[in-house]
Amino acid sequence: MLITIKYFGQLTEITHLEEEYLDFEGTQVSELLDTLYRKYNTLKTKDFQVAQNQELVDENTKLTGQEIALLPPFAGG
Amino acid sequence: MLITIKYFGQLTEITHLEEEYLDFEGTQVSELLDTLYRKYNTLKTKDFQVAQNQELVDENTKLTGQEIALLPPFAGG
Amino acid sequence: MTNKKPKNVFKQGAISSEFIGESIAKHQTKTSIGAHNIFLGQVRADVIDEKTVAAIEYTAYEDMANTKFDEIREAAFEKFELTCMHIYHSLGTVKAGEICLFVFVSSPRRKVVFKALEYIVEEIKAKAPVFGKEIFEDETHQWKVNS
Amino acid sequence: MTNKKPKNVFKQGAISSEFIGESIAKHQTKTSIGAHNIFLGQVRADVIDEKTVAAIEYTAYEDMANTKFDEIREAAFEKFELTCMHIYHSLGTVKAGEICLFVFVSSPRRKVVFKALEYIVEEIKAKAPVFGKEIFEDETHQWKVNS
Repeated sequence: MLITIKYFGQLTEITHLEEEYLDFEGTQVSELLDTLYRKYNTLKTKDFQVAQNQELVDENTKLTGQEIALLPPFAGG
Repeated sequence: MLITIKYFGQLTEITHLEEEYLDFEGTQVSELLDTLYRKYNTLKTKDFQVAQNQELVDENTKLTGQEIALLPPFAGG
Repeated sequence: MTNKKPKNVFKQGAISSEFIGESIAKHQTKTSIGAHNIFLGQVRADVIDEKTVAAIEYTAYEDMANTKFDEIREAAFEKFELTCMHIYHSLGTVKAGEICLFVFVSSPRRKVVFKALEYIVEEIKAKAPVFGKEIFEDETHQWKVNS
Repeated sequence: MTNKKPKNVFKQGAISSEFIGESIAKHQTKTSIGAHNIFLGQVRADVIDEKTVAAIEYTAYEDMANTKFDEIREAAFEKFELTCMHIYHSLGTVKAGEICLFVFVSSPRRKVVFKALEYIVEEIKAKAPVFGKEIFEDETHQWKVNS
């Protein structure tokens, strides 16, 4: 499954990119996160939520999504 | 005691003036009102509050005031 | 009642959108402010017995009203952590669709501005001796009462 | 999520006081409105460890944010009797003292506008994926978190 992964705010200071594509075989959001934690050392220490196709999901959610976004704390307004 | 009496809003449609002076011997607000009710027939049927020197008072208040105002319901804003 | 002369809250005629915009612009030098909340009262073209309100003609017991506005302002500053507060009310004719009341509060943080603004507007409605004559399109009128 | 593309809430840079004034002016033809309530978020020159915030640089997950703003708008129209509602949020750099959020609600009657506006602002703070980088005067930065 080809997944687009988007990073926002302070997370981009860890990933040094805002978007990447990953051909991923796992079935759960948590598996994808494990892969990303291996790729980006300090990512695990950061506070963020995950959105799948623009809806917030928890780690145990099934991966269905073409688009996964890692969202640090909101600061609108 | 020389009292200035001020009328506002719809009350001016009864009194046909906004201000008048009265040399008055009574001691209570209620006595002054009785005098005004005799002068203006329909005044008694109207809803209003009385301010003495710009503070709302009730009918039993002692007249101390140089300035009495008859205030119909407020409609600010 | 204090001895100092209270600020005059009244403006002749409607309060223009340009005036409101300029008031907002003036606060951009106050960089401790994080949140503004603005209330605007607008004259409604209410239809009553098939007649439409074209304008409201405002009058006031001006001295007492300015004193009351001052008391409301002082009480709000005591109750709420506000950086600044402005109140303007129209006198004279304000047409339907035009603005007759402009209340503006500012604070470092947002939570307080909502409570402060509602408090001030309700106090004005209840305590300021301001009177409104609703003029219909056929030039008859009735007297407005706050609800 | 509906299929219709949500309205774009974002504007590049600060929201100007002229824009706000013009928005107010546009409502003067809507003569069923009796009360407007406006919230403005302004960037604070906070001092943190002796360094002063000079600006906030806003980024957002724009598609998701616009969808969320749309859901917030729909929910507010269901909860409250509103005539109209407008939301604008800045993207990019907004200097201290400038406005980054403009929420505007209007209703025939005043009581509802206070509740509606507070509801909408709190929902935006909690649900819109918008991120803010506080830039200090010495060009270092920290990431803002809503409280």
